[in-house]
Formats: sequence, C-alpha cells, structure tokens
Amino acid sequence: MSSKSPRRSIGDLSEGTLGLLMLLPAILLLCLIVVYPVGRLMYISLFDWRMSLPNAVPAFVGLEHYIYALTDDPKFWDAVYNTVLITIITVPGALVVGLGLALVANLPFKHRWPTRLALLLPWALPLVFAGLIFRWFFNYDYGLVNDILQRLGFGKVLWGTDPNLAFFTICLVIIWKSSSFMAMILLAGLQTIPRNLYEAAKVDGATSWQCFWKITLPMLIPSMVVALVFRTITAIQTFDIPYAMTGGGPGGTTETLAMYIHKTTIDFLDFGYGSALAMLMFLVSLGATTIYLRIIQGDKE
Amino acid sequence: MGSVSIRKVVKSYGAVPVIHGVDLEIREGEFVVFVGPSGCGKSTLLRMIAGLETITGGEIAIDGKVVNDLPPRARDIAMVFQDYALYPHLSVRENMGFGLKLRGTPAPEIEARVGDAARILKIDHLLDRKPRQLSGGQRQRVAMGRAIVRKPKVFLFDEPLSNLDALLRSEVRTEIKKLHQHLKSTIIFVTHDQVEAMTLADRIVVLKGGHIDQVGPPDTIYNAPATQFVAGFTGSPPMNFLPAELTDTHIRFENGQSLAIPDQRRPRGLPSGSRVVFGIRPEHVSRADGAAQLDMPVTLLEPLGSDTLAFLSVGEREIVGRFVPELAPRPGETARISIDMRKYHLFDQDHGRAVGSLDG
Amino acid sequence: MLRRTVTTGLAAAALAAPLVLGALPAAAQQTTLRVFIGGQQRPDVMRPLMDLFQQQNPGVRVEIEVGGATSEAQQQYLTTVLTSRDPAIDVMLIDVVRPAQFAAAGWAEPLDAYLGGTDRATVLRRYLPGYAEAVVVDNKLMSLPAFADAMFLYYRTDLLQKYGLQPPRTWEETVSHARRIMAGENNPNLQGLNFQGAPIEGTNCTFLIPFWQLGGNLVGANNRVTVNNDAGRGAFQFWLDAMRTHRVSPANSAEVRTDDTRLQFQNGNVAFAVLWAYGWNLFQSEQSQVRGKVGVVPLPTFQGRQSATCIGGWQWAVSAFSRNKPDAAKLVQFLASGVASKHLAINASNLPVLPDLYRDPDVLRTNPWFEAALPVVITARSRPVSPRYPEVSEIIRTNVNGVIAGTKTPQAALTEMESRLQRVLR
Amino acid sequence: MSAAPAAVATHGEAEIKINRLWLFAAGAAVVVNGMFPALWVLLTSLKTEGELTRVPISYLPQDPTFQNYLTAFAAQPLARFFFNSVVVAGLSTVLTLLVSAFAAYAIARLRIRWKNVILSAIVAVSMFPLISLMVPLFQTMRALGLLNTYLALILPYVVLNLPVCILILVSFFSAIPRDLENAAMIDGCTRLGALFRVVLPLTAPGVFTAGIISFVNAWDEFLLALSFTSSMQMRTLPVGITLYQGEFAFPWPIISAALIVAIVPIAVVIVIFQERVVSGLTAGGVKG
Repeated sequence: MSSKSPRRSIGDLSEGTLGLLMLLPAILLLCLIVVYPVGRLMYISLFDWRMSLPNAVPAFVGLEHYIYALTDDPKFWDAVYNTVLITIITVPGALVVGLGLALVANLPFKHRWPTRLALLLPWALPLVFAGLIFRWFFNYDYGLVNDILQRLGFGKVLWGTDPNLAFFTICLVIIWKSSSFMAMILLAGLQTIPRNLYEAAKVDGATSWQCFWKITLPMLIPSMVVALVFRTITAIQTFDIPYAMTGGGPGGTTETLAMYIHKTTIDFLDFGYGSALAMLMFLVSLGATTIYLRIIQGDKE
Repeated sequence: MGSVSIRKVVKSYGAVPVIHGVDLEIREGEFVVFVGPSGCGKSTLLRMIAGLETITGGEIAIDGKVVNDLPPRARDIAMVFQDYALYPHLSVRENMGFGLKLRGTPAPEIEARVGDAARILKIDHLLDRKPRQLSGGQRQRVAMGRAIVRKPKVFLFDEPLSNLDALLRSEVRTEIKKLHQHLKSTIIFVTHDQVEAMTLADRIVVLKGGHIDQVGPPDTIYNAPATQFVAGFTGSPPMNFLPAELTDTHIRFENGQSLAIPDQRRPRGLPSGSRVVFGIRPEHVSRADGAAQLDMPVTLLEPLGSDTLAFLSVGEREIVGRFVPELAPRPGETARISIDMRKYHLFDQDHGRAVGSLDG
Repeated sequence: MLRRTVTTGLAAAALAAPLVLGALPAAAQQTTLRVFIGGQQRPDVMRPLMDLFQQQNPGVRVEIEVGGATSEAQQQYLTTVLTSRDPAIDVMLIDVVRPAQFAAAGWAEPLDAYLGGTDRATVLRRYLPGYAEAVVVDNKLMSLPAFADAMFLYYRTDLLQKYGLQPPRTWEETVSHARRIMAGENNPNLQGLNFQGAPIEGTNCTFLIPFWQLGGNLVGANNRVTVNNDAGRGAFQFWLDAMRTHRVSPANSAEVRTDDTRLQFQNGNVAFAVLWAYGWNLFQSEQSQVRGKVGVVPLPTFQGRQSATCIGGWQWAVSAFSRNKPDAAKLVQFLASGVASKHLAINASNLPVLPDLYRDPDVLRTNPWFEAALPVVITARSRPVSPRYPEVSEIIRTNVNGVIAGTKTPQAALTEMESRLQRVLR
Repeated sequence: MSAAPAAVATHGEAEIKINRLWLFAAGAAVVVNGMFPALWVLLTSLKTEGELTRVPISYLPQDPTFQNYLTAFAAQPLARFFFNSVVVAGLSTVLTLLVSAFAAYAIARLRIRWKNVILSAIVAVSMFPLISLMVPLFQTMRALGLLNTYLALILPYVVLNLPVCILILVSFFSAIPRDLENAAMIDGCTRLGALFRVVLPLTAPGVFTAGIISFVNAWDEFLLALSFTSSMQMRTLPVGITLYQGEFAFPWPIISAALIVAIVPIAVVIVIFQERVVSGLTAGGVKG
C-alpha cells in the first residue's frame, strides 16, 4: 500500500516539545489564577497596607507582619490552635466514618443506588448551606437534635453556648460532610482489592475480622493517603462551616485560621497583615502535603 | 518494496548509549529475526524502525527513503506487540479495520480486507467479539490480522509469542512461517528464543549489548558462530565451553587432559601456546570410537526420551553430551567419551571471537 | 394632599417608565448609573424610585445591582470591587457603621462639591441629627442618609393587659414584668426578655445600650478608651442577672441572632424583645402568631438614667471610582430626598431619615408606631466612629458573646476590650 | 479496564455470611446519615414559616404547600440562576477535563524533564486558599475585562479542580499499556490522535469521575461567584439562593425550596451515574 505521506502535524512533535505544549494550558491557567496572585500577595505581605488608614500609602515593613503573627498575636495562635485541632479531629474522624460508609456501601445490596446516593449527597451539598442546615439542627429551641433529646427524656442542650459543645458540633458536621468524599475514594479502593485474596485467606481459616485487618486495611492504604492529602488541605482551610454555624463564637473559641484571614483582609481591610497570614497558612498546608508525599514516595520504594 | 536499511544507527538515553552504531541491510521479502538476551537492544532497534523511538544517530531507510523524521503512521509498517495491544473498547472487526479507517479506506474495502485476513487466520467467527472475550491465542491472531489487513511494506513482530504456552507457541510459529510464504512480505521479528529464531528466520541477527554479533542464515549461525556468545546462545542445550591451551598437535585442558587435533582441522594463524576457549556442541560428544577420546566421570543423567543428556566432568568444569539412550553412560562411572574433533570451535579467551579460521 | 400626589405620581411613573423606555430608540450619549444595594433592601421597592429619576433626567439610565443579603456579604463584595478601583459601581447603599472606613480607604467620593451651591449645613439640617452626624467624616460629606433604624422594645399587649401591666420604662420594670408574666403563664417555652448575644454586629448594641445608659462612654477625654469601669460591669451584670438570677432571658442567649429573636417573638414565645424596626411588619403579617398583639416602646433605661439606643440604618454614597460622578451625586441627592424617603417608609417600612415624615398621615397609616419611634431615633446614639470600626466591632462583640456564653468573666472581657480597643482607636 | 471486576469484587464479599437484618440495618444507617439533611430540607420546603418554629417541632409538614417553590421562582430569577450554574459548571467541567487530560497525559506518558516537580508544583499550588486570593484575583479578572462574565468564574473553577483531576487522570493513564498507543500510532494516529481515539475512550470511567468532581465543585462554589459577578443575570445558584435572605430575616422554607431545586439535578446525576462515579475511581485505582 502506497502511503501518501501524511501531513506532519502537532501530534508528531518530539515528546519533550509536545509534553510542554500539553502542559502549557494548565501552567498558563495556574500562573494566571494562582501564581501571579500569590506573588502579589507575597509582595503585599511585606507592606503595611491598611485600607482603614486615611490616604494609606503602603510602607515597606519587611517581615514584620510575620514576626508579629508568630510572636505577638494571640489571636493568630488561637486560630492556629483551633485549626490544628479541627484538622487532627476531623481528618481521622472522616477517615473512620468514611471507611465505615464505604464498607457498608460495598456490601452486596440488591439496589445499590440508595446507598451510593446517600454516600455522595453530603459531598454534593454546598458547604455554605450544609453549615446553615446544621446550625438549624442544633438550634436550641427549634433544632431537631434538642427535640429528639427531649422526646427521649433528656433535657435540651446548649450546643452553641458551651465552647466545647460548639467545637464538637462543628467537628461533627465537618466529619459528616467530608466523610462523603473520603468514602467515595475508599469505596473505589475497596473495589480494587482482588477477590482471590479473601478466598485465599478464608482457605487459611481467617475470620472476617482478620480479613479486614490483614487484607482490607493494608490494601486500602494508597487510597487512604490520597484521600488524606486532599482532606488535610481542605481541613486546614476550614471556613464555611464554622462561619455559618457559630460565626467563631462563643467568645472566639471556634475561629479558624481561614476565618481570621478573611476577617483581617475583608473586614478589617488590613491587606498587608492578611496577606502575611495567608502566606503562613500556605506554608502550613505545604508542610502537611510534603509529609504525606514523603510517605507516599517512601511507600513506593 | 519492503527493504530496510539501517546505517550506523545509534541510540542513547541521555548519556547512556544502548545501540552502538548498527549497520544492517534487510532485503525485500526477507524474514529477519533479531535475537539476543533481554537488554541487548533488539526491541529498541525494532521500535526505532517503527518510529516509536527516536534515532540518536545514523539513519534508517525503508525502500530507500530515509524515515528518521517520519512519525510511525507515515512509515507504512505494521507491528504485532508482545501483549498484542488490542484496543479493548473496539470489536475484533474494528480492531482490524482501525488502521484502514484512519487512512480513509472506503468501508466496503475495509470489510473485504478484514474478511480476507480473518479467513486466513481462521478468526472469521470472532469478528464481533471484544478482545476480553478471546483466548490468548485468539488475541494473538487478531493482532496479526490487524497487521495483515494493512498490507504494509514491513511487518514488525515484537516477541509476539512469549505470552503463549509452549504448545500454542510452536503452532503459531508454524503459522507465521506459512503466512510469510503466503504474503511474501518483509518481516522483522524480535525474540529472545533461539528456537523461534532458528525455525523462522531467513537470516538471524544476533544482538548483544547494543552491537550486532553476527548476521547470517540459521545454519551459518549454528555451524559457524562468529563469537562465543552466538555459539552459546544457539542450540539446546547450548555449546560446551572449556578453557584450553593450544599446542602444536593438541588442545590441552586445565586438568591436563588433552585432545589431538586432526590434521585437516588444524587452526590457522594461532601460535602454539595460545590460550583459547574450546567449544563443542553436545551432539558432538558421543561414545562412538574415534581418535579423540577422554575419560570423564558422569555426574548426572537427564533422559529426554529420544536422547539422554549426560553431564560430564572435565576437572572442575562440566560439559553436556547428547547420547542415544541405550548408549548413555551410567551416573557415577567414569566413561570413555569421544569428541568429534571435526566439529570443534575455538574462541578468543578475552573477546570471545571465533579464532583459528578452521576449515570446515 | 401634595404628598399623596407624589406617591401616586411615583406609582404611575413606575408603570409608565418601561413603556417610555421601550418606545424610545437608544438615546445618544446615554449615561448608565449602576446602583449597588443588598438583597434585603427590596430591589422591587427601589426600582420605581430609579424609574422616576430616569424620567426626570433623560439621558440617564439606572441599573440596580443586588449583592449579598447581609451587611457582611455586601461588604465582602464591595471590598473586592473597590480595592481594585473598579468603576463598575457608581452609587452604593452602605451600612451606617461604614462611612468612616469608606472615607479612609478613599472609596467614597466626598459630596460637598456636588451640592449645587447649597451649603452642607443647610442640606443636613433636614435630617435626623444622629444621621446628619454620621455622614460627615473629617469635615467631608461622605454620603447622604437613606433610611433609619434603631433598637426598640417590643412587647405583647395581650400579656401586659392580662396581668394589668403598663409598658415598662425601666429595665427593672421590664424584668419584674417579665417574671410576673412567666410565673403567671407557667409555660416553659415562654421567655421573658429576649436579646441578641451571638457574635454578630447587633450584639455590640446589646452591650453599648446599657453601658451608655449607665453613663459609660467608650472613648473619653484624650481619646482614652474607658470601658473597664462601673458602667461596663453594670452592663454585663444586667444581662447576666436577666439570664441567671431572674431567669427571664434564655440560657442560650449567646446563640441568639437577630432573626432568632424575631422568630421567637413572632411565634408568641417572648413577652419582651429587644429588636430592630424590621420586626414590626413581620409581626403584623398573616403568618404571625402575635398579629395585633404587639406594642413597641423606646428601650427602657435603668431607674433614674437617661434612655439611649443604638442607631442603625443605611446611607447612599458615590463611588470614588465612578466615571459619572456628577450624575451619581444627583441620583444620591434624589434618593435621600423626602420623596424617596416617604416611598421607602410606605412600601418597605423603612424608618424615614426626615423627622417630618414621622407625622405624615400616609406613612402613619401603614406604620402607626412610627410616631412613637421618633423620639427614639432622635435620641439614638451611633456606635463609635472609626475607620477601623470593623475591628472595634469585632473586639466588642467577641467579648460580649464570651461573657454571655459564660466562657469569660465580665472583668476579663472588660480588661481585654479596653486594651485592644485602645490599640485600635489610639 | 472496565467496571466488570468491581462487580465481581462486590459479589465476592457476599460469600462472607451476612445476616440479612444486619445488612439492611447497615444500609439504612448509611442512607439515613447521608440523606437526612436533604430530606429535612425537602420537608421544610413544604412547610410554612409558622410551622417551622412551632414547639415542639413538627416533622412531617402538617399542611404541605408548594407555595414556597412558587415564591422561590417569583421572588428571584431562580431559573436564570439555574441556567447560569449549568453553563458555568458545565463549561468549566469540559475545560477542566481538556486541560487536565493534556497535562495528565504529558505527565503520565511523555518523556519530559522535571515531571515530578511539575506534578508536585501543580498540587502545591492548589493548596493556596482561594479565600485569601480574592482581591488579587479580582484585579486580574478586571485587568482582563472578565468581570461579570461566565469566564470570570470558569477560569478559577478550572484551576480549582485541576489538581484533583490531573491526579486522577494520571493514575488512569499510567494504567493504560503504552503499546496500545504505539499500536494506534502505527495504525495511523498522531500522538494526540492516540490520546483521543484510544486512551480517553479507555479511561472513560476516570474521565467521568474527574468530570463529576469538577462539576459538583463548580456547582457548589460560593465565594468567588459572589465576588466576580454583579448582575442578577449572572448569579449562580448558591449566590442566588442567599439573596432570599434579608439582613436579618432568613426565610427557611423558601430557601429550602430553592435548595431542593439546586440539589435535585446533582442527585439525579449521581443516581444515573453512581456506578461510574465509584467504579471510575476504582478502575484506575487512585493510588497516588
């Protein structure tokens, strides 16, 4: 068959060139939407730039904002404390709950869509409204939770007044919301576990419980790590749910770092300090991800 | 149409060279087999012909036209992959017609050519199945069918039989040979299996470490290996090697035993006292009476049915002989063994090159 | 008579405007003004005003942009727009606590130059004093008043009647009335006195009102913050007593947001409620359980003290980045006029910023209680004026919320407030 | 490669003896956990505001009414919000898939330098909280003249979803044998042709998963949508829904009705494609 020597096209470029071309849209978009704004933010963070000062002329202050935040700002450390606490409670919490959900959803139901829908719906519910709906549930007078408690003969509980309870409800809601995505990824992981592993184990006389510990869990580790990375990043950025549920109360005990940044930048118009706080938060996320990536890579070797 | 010229072809990944200047002319209609151990560069060379790997230096021409910068689709070649690489989402029919469709061949013609190829390969009843519904052998046929329908200048086979079980392998091997006789097209076939190479090839190209060790028809490769490596790669079991020293009349082994060299088989150009590697194939180790006989302890027997292999000690070394079962020595005994000194080979101890240009 | 004509004319204009606009080919050199208002500010009620303005000013088109529904959401949106010096918005409706901030940031165009020769004092004389004061920052006119708001004491006329009580004038009375009613009703769901303690803007007023009434003054002589004093302690003690000692205020007061109070009262679960003006319309709505059983009085004070309340409300400002400032200033003046104020009072129950409208029969027909509201809005005090008001507000509300929730002692809260406020307000 | 092994695995579990009752109870627990807030919103949307604040609270609407839905559509251009959300989420999903498929293919397949560095950078970049980037982002959008256009939302949403989608697609692409593409290229495809004709069809479950993740994320986003659009005609559902509330008042029944309008399409999409959402993640085995 005689070839009519096909036109050279973009698809025939060398791998390196083609690779760069293919990465280009992503890189350009990232530069436009993230890198450039982050660069600006980093720049601003070195200035005392407060819109609230009359005729503000940004003055260069170097790392002063960072130093102030790290050494002198109790609100920063409170917010960091709350954020870290939320992260270390809700990330493992969501993992455990998500695993439970995934295990159940993986059971052989006749109709699978009700469990699957239930699994995914919390994830699909907009964050803002999830917060508002749960604020309603935990409302002292008209809330579902207190109503049920009363019907069961317990008294009504001041969910939003006691700082510990308020913190608890926020964590509960975050776990509820985020276990959904977690479960989705874990369910996918569960389904990749080869069936013959279980059969082999059963031949060896393993109980279901042992199967779970010796096969299911170890095989799920890769999925878990992926889920944990994304979950941790979003946990560090927790904003909507406490913002909608408690607004940071009572007495600022549920204010997260993202809320503090938002408040500083948008409410107080202190762009310099707000930018510095945002940079610090970015560094925290970066640290967390680096640790995870290390774990993943260590795993591979 | 269908000749392939490979001239001074070099391939390196970064600073690591993997093909060191290979020269090869493949004639139209020839069945050439690249053989060699894994990592020898045979697949890389094949993929460079296909255009799947870039060429670092030198040039490759198909039908006289340099294709270095042509993408695979412009080279008019077809390839059968080790894992068949059938498109899982397409039916057998679509798999086979895929290339023709991309080239804008009219549908009726595609249908006709796919039908022809399927009949040749006896897979016409499978045309509407998906690859996952086929057995390994069937997939292999579909992969060949996909190559055939294209009627390319050159067929490239990349270890296409290695995923088949032994029985199927020899069956398909025969079919490929028949197919070649039928199509009369140029085929370049990569394998690490010397039996495949021997049975299929018009010419065998033995590669080692990115070099061609020897090119030649199977009997030349077998009977006149150019290197110790080629000699050790062909035949089953492979040629026996024993380090030795050359004297005027004898070949003396490390344990002091020696064999007389017949006059007509005296090595040329090698001074007495040269250190060489003596090579002899197992079938030339026998119990027939002859001039060259050695006493060797028998360590182990491997009966194969038609033959029996005996492992024999020469000092610290061991060689294998192939015997008619009734004449096989018994393990434990020290047997008197004849070496057919018309068939021995000598190799350079340092480079493994055949030396002494023996008359044959 | 004249006034009624105005309103009717407005309605007619509203109906006619789309027709007129539709009939005209796009006029040459047309200016488009974009007005930003919040979702809660009744775009449907605002639109006829804009149509009337368009009619009076051919060549000017007014578009309404609706932003987030809360003051915070609007601020968030305006911050992004104005920080970027975006000219997309010409006129904006801003919360009464914001002018100082807008002036400092250079976001609002001073209006002095656009008054058409009238001197500022003359213009402002027409308005309620608190509002006239709030629009001037650093001797510049930053905005014009749109409508007023203030906190009132709502009460249940039926319950007071049942127990033969008069509307209270003092907090002491309010508490004792509430206790009497709660004891008499013996309904576990009935609250005596409901107020807001959640970390929201309104909670500042929860503290400032009793604080002011007890003689407190946030910023004293020499710009010193004076909050850690008897007035501060007294203000906190009052609410804590109401909750814990007298048990007339609910235990979850630290969670109560503005609309929670409204809902509770509307459902007949509250005898007395401290709430903004907007409650009235809803209490009289068909869904309300207390329709026709609601009274409003100025907030009580402590025995022998001056009354005081917090003012709220909204103002019209021109964006400093507008490309149509003269037209925008003209629109703002129109929107701050008596015609507009009356329209808003009648159709949206917004408290007027012009005192004579509180006696206007058309206004009083729909809002009979406005008459009683006048003294309140005249004496209402504004929250501290500062370009850093958001920080001031955050400091106060977080601490008040902490005290009401019981996570902080009044003393600790006052100490923190004083030191942090001092830093912000110095 | 296909969903088939998933089904096998599930039935394999069946061999572990499970009491039917426990099975039902576990399923019911998951269903209740996932659905009750949405269910409550649905019930609320059928109640009047008066019923909502009754003590003790009522569970089922005593006098169900669709009035809230009518009000929701009458009070705000809900249909328009819906349309905008469909456009923004739909277009951003398509664009995300295209951009991330290219990037993922380059990372998974092509011999390019700094591959891991690029991948790590893309993930790292995603860690920047968008909340804090609002002001500089707004300036960028203004400079590009994109404010109050669909593009002002679509571009950031694409970036928001890129990391997850790239990671998912990389793992899927890596699972496709290279020789499949080689075969396609020998058969006559360009490299890009092989991507579209062979790789993408084969990784459909992964593409689908990435698609639904980015669709849902775009459908739900609030902060950027609030700040980068200004006219009512450009508002998306989450922002539009908040417009029902007043400065003080929060009309739950009407908001609930609007929320149901926003949730139902997502739920329908999930039910229709539930098999793929999960098996999509399965096939490539999100293994980092």
